[in-house]
Amino acid sequence: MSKPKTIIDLTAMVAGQGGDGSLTVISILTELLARRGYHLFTSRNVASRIKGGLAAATMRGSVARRGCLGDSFDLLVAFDQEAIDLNGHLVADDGVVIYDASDGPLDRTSLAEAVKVIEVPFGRYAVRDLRRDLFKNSLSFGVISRLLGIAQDEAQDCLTHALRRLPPRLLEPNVRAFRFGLDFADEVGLGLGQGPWCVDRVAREEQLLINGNDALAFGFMAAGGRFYAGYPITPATEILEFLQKHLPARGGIALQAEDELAAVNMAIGAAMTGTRAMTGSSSPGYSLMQEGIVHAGSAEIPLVIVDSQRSGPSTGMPTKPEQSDLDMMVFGGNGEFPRIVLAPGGPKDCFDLAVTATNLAQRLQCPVIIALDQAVAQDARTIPYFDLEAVEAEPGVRLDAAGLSKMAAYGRYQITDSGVSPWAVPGTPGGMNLITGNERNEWGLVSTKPDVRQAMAEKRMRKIAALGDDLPLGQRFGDDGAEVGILGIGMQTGVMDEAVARLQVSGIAVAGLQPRTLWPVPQETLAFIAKRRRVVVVEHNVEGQLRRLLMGAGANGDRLGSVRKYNGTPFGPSELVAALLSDPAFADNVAEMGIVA
Amino acid sequence: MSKPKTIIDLTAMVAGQGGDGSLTVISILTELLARRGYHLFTSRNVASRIKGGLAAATMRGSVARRGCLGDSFDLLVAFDQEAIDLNGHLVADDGVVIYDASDGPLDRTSLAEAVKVIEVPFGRYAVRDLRRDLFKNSLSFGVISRLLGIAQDEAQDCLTHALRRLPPRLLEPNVRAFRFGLDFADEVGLGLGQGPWCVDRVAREEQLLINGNDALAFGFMAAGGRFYAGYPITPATEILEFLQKHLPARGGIALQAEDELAAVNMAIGAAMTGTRAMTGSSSPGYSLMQEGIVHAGSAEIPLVIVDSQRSGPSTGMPTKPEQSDLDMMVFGGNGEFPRIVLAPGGPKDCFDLAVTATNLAQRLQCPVIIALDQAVAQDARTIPYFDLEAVEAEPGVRLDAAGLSKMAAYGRYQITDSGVSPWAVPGTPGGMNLITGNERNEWGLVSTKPDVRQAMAEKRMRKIAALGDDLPLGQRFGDDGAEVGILGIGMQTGVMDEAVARLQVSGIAVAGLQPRTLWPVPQETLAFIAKRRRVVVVEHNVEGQLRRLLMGAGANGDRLGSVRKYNGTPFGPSELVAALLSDPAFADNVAEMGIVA
Amino acid sequence: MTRTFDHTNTIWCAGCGHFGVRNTLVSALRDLEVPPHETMVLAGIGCSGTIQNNVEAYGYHALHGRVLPAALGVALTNPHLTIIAAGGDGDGYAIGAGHLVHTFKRNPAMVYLLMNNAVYGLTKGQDSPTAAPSHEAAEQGMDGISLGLALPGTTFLARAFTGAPEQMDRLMRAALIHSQQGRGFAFLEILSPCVTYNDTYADWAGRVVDLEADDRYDRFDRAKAFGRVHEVSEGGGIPTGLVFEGDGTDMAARIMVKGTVAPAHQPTDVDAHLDGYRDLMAEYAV
Amino acid sequence: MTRTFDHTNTIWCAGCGHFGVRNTLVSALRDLEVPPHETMVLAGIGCSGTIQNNVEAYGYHALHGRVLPAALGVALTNPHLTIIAAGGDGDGYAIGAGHLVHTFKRNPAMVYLLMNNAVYGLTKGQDSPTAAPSHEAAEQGMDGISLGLALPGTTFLARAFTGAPEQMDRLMRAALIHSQQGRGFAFLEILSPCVTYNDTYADWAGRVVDLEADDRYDRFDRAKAFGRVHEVSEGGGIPTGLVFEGDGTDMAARIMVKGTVAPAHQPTDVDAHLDGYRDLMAEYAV
Ligand SMILES: Cc1ncc(C[n+]2csc(CCOP(=O)(O)OP(=O)(O)O)c2C)c(N)n1
Ligand SMILES: Cc1ncc(C[n+]2csc(CCOP(=O)(O)OP(=O)(O)O)c2C)c(N)n1
Ligand code: SF4
Ligand code: SF4
Ligand SMILES: [Mg+2]
Ligand SMILES: [Mg+2]
Repeated sequence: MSKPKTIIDLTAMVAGQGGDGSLTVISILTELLARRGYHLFTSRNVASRIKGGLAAATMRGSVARRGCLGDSFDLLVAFDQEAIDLNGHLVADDGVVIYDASDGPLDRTSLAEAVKVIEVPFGRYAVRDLRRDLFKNSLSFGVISRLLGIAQDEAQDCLTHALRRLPPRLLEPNVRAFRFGLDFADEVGLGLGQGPWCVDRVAREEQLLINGNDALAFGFMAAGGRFYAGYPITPATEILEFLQKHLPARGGIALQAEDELAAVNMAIGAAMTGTRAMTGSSSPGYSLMQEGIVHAGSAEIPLVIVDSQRSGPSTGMPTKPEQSDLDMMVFGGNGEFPRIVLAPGGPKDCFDLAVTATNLAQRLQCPVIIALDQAVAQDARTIPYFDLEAVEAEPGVRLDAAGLSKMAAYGRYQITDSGVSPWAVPGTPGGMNLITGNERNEWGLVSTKPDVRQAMAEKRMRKIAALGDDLPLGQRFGDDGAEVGILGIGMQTGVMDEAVARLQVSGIAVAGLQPRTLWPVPQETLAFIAKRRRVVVVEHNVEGQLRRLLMGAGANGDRLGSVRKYNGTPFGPSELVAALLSDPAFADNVAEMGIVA
Repeated sequence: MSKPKTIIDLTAMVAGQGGDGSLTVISILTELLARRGYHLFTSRNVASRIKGGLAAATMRGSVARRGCLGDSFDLLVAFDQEAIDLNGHLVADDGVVIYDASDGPLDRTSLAEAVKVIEVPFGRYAVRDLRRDLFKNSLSFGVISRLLGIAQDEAQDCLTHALRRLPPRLLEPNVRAFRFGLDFADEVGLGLGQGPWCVDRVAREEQLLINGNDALAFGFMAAGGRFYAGYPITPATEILEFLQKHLPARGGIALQAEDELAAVNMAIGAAMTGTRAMTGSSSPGYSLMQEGIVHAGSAEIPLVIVDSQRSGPSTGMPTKPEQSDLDMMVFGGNGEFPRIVLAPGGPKDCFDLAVTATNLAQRLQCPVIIALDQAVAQDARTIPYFDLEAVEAEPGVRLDAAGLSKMAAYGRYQITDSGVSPWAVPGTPGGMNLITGNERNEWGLVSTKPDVRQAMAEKRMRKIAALGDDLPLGQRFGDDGAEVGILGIGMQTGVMDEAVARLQVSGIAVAGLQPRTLWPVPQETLAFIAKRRRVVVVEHNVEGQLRRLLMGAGANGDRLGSVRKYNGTPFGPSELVAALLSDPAFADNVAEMGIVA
Repeated sequence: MTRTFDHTNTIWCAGCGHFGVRNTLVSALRDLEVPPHETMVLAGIGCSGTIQNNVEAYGYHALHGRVLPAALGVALTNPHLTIIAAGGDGDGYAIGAGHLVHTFKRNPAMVYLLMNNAVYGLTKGQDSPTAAPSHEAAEQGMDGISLGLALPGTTFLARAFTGAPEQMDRLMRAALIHSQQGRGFAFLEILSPCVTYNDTYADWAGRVVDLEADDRYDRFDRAKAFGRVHEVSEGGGIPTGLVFEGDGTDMAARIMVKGTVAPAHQPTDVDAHLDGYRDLMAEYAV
Repeated sequence: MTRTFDHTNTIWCAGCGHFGVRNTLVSALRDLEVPPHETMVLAGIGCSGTIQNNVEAYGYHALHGRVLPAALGVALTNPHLTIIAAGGDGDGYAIGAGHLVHTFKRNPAMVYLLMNNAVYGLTKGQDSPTAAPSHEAAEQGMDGISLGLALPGTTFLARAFTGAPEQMDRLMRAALIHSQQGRGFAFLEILSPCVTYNDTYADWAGRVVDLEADDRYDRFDRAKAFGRVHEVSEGGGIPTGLVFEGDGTDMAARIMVKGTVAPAHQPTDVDAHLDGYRDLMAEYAV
């Protein structure tokens, strides 16, 4: 066997039936790579059912920071033939497959010729008192550690750390299974140092490995958020669970409502007392919340709403990512009101934009929407520690008894230049006012007088105008001077970054933009487009919603290319590169510049 | 007194507090003008409350067919000072006001100098056993009949016909009140022929006087619609009430659900049995229905949904017109699915497009939305008889037992070129199938396989592509060769027509288009814009939703002007003319042509 | 003093039952000396849904059917307020039925005035869920108190009639006190006739039966209360009075960590919990 | 014969109660000789909400919580079908609670199988409205049969347990027959444990009380049924059996003009009613 190759970028999948515990192997592996200083990215791919249905956990460990999986899997641990049939074609030509041969020998039709297969006869190692799925996870990790050339102590340490929450009586047999794995490796000639790879040891600061849902919930809490109401739904449930776990100790409440209608209206109620409030759901649940969101817009109630988008339409594919609710978030609901839609591209953005959203809602007294997609919501990656000290909670324009006592008269919907009216929350002496979703006069009393109506509609809309450019800016990649550009949000962020870098390596200059503010469409985004000959919009939906949105906001459609996917799987970096280059205008303009390597 | 002027175009308002019965005077007056062969247009303007709150009924009678009120009121019957204060400025310079002076003399500040006021001391005519509001209605009609130079017999005939549903014991005192009116007129020098006006007698065929809601419900029923579920809400309630009244005798069912969520899902259930089904609501209720509408799109269930738009956002102004749900109808709800949005401009359109929608839903097995606005929904006008014989009920692609028996296998979501799958409704022997809103394979069994997903998403979307241009065309006005155009839907139709005609009279050639298909944006609409230097989009909303929609569909925003209103009152013809001429690019291009008179 | 909105203008038809409800609420609040700024009236959509405009207090006009979740949000984040939710029978029993079930179950400290006129007033006369069957095909009208009895956790179920102002007054106070004492959800249905679309004054006046008038009536026994309500209804009567009273704890008190300040009064700056946040962040460290 | 979907593949965890519900339904349909093409199974969203994939019949996967309105639409337009609505306790008692209240009230002829495992299975273990209070702050679990008793018009309220297959089988048949005979809404809650997130088999087995086992039990007396359910529950038991049976007419039969063909089978061509349409049009003539 040739000298082990130092693998600085490893993409791996563990796949089996739901309940097989694929996640466990991945978490031990990430522990291992984290200790070596690698950056991590992890993702799940499950069916929307409890047990059974192919479930896969995937990870990437790399010396460079990456926001997506690599193009192919260097390592696939497959617990059954179905896992091979479905994923075999994704294994790298020089990849390795660990296969559970208990149910018969492998059919390797879907694998490239050079792929190395290690058939582990798990059956032979069946251990009394061990649940088979635990057993096989730790056993396969034993084999993996040898593939990666990791010494037993280090590997076992990672295992016991990753499984530290298991009771000792379960931990011990896992360690035994791990050792079976080592023994098996020895048997098949995979002794230490005999595997194909070795892992580097690089320096990086301690970081967080966190997914978007948790980071968002954390950010909301850090920004003073103290009420959340939700209803279980994939992939938004983690937000509810995080806040149910962590808010009470901080004087807050997170509540499972009877449905999404209740959730959004409870959050509205909470917001009316001055509490910073949020609600969230995923696509069909967000559909149900629209009446409430519009109401918050009309009644001028500060509220943050999260849509952790899944594949649609309707119940769709609950566990798959998509960006097909953009239209709904920007345009859904009856009538018109000021709204802001922010779009984080990863866990750091999730934290930051949750803080921004919570503050903006207070400042503008209107709904602020955070657009996640299943990938941003549930993929985890290593990011620097949150800058907690930098979090500021903007108070908004509140009135207290003293302030009120200086006013001759006070009504909730006072017409102002900024469109925002000073607010006395219930409990404030002398500030009794009326909040309503009907059209109203400054007192909050229903009015349909044409001039009152017009003034109120314009007052509300002024909130956005008064904001100007004071909205989160986007993230840029690549060469800002390039004639061609690429633009996408959310789950496209990481893969765009990598695609742009790869193009750059081949001598193709591309400018990349991940707008963090989706609505109102910021000047920044329009200027980015106007400056270039061709900008390809990358998105996960059928209709090209983001592109259409930009055109509606004035971007020239002739310049906007469109690369779309809607099969429930994210773009890989080379897939995206290929898609970009197959946009004729993109390629033409690249060629014109004469910089193709 | 000068010779009476033949009034070929009369706009009148009767205004008082809600419950005053303003509608009654208008309906007697319309009866009168109808008998003289005039075309009619009637509209209501009420507060969303039961009694009290200013309520006005308005009408226009004209020799030409008109789809809106005139610019100002030739006649205002005002039952109190508030009615004068709010509407006085709308009275024509040579108009007439009939004022109920019971509560004191008139303050005529808001009236132009030349306006003639007839103060009727209703108090003096108080009649025992008569409810005052009835009394004053018939009494004022007596005065009106003299203003219009109508002989007693003819006028009394109209009165008794218009009130024919009253029990005789109530009719008789009304006739007496009417005669009081005549006596009073005599007293103040308004004997027969002494009034300012006289009414022509013109020939026109017998027509229908019907509003959009009723016409729409009628069209649905005529197209074989046999199930409707709704929930009371202004201004959509008439559709429910019409169908509750008329469907049962025709073997159908119309049901008041417990809420809008139930309504849309009941209609979905009904549609699944093969029954032609519809649901409808107004803006906030439609917001609630979005999850269900998306579900019908995903599960491929034929369903017609009506949004009788009111002013928004949220509860907004229930009795006022607006076109601010366009975005929601076109883009609302999670994920993507084929949908069609039709936009009738008046009662005839409502009937016709209800037939089309019912058929399209069956043909494409998807939701078809009908966009009304409060004005289209509740304004009535004279239109030719419906062409009932021409109504055809397209069956769609249905499978029966015989058809099924020829197939080796049958699944609900068979992939086809047209995107439409043959359908066996429950009860069909051998056709057992699965309907779902999750992503699924051809059997209807949940699947998240990437290729299955992609094929299904594309199959659904193909329905629209396969339709090509087979969607209702728009209505054109004015000079199709003109360099400038005007474009609007729904409530803009009538007033655009008149504005274009007026501009034409002043030598300004304008092309007008009322698209009847709002979504997908038809070629016709884009071509109309592309052909001209400037097209002004006329709409009732703040953001210019229609204009933005057209830009998103590829129309060049630089060419698109925008004229908007959002104070709850419709455009008048000269108001619209002025607004058009104040669009600089419109005016410029008009001037360039050198055809300004 | 700062002038605030004028709460004297009602929009109801002369003779509407809702006047009585409003007046009774206003006088009970005054007599119980609840400061206006610590009172919040939340109402649904309907004729009933304008009552908040006519009480000197903080007021909120909810979405149709959603007044209870909104009121719950208030009750949990600022339990110090005296919270009165109000709305019609369409609002509460039709579109709002699901929330009513769950609010019964949760028992938050607030009063809910359900103004029952057995009709949709504001939308001009359609049947509501309490409408008497008007023809053979119609559904029977439902009874909100029976519904409350069927759910665990209910602690106060009462019915008044605007035609019996003394009883209404007594029950209004009892409801306010129940909620103020942190015992939970005080459900008070008030028969409040709609003179315009469903004038039931005379009919109802002849049918109301004050259960409490019977000394032997035990309002603490859920099953007996159900039986009596059923019996009276079957006999064509309408049971009124404080029909059931149970033990329970206000939801806010149940779920809040003892001794903590209400969410509405929590500090919002990050410093207040910085150490805790750091610890939590450390759980994600790699 | 035309091949249709394969209804043998279930997605449930081994040991899930939902298997029992499905098998019992399948055998009852077979024994009652209901033709598959005249059967329609409509299900909500949840683990329970996949049962329609495992019955040879027309199947429909509704939105979460909306299976009852959808089933009502079917029941009114094609009453000839045997209609089985099914779903979980989250689906029926949480998000669907409002519709359940109104379906009880309407009494349409259909069976509703509410598969109660006191947990949200599909979303991985959250509390449902029937969850036992797990800590002091939690709400008490609700009882769907009491809810049904509280609403007028209910005609069939029963509870089975997958751990008692014979009773389940008997109640399943009774429910199907009730609906087929046009007596209305047959509500059958089935205790169907979730072995993965809330394994209640042993607990429930020890607590179920078959009310019908007592000869003196009168299932036709609503108030007594309520009392008995209350008593058993207070004692820690779970009442099962056919708890209540009432008189009533199926909603479709109530609202349809006698002798008319069902809406699904009405001719759709305009000629079928041309004269009537003309008359109606004439009412608008001027
Ligand atoms: C979502 C939604 N659906 C429907 C309506 C229309 N609507 C307004 S009030 C009302 C019902 C009023 O009846 P009720 O609650 O009994 O109050 P009442 O007027 O009788 O006091 C309805 C259906 C609405 N505003 N919002
Ligand atoms: C509108 C909406 N909200 C939430 C969800 C997510 N969801 C799917 S199943 C379910 C609850 C499942 O619990 P239950 O009804 O008890 O069924 P079980 O899985 O226990 O059989 C939820 C909340 C959804 N699909 N749609
Ligand atoms: S319509 Fe009925 S409920 Fe509404 S204000 Fe008038 S009387 Fe009261
Ligand atoms: S999670 Fe529970 S309810 Fe769902 S299939 Fe498994 S055991 Fe059944
Ligand atoms: Mg009412
Ligand atoms: Mg469950």
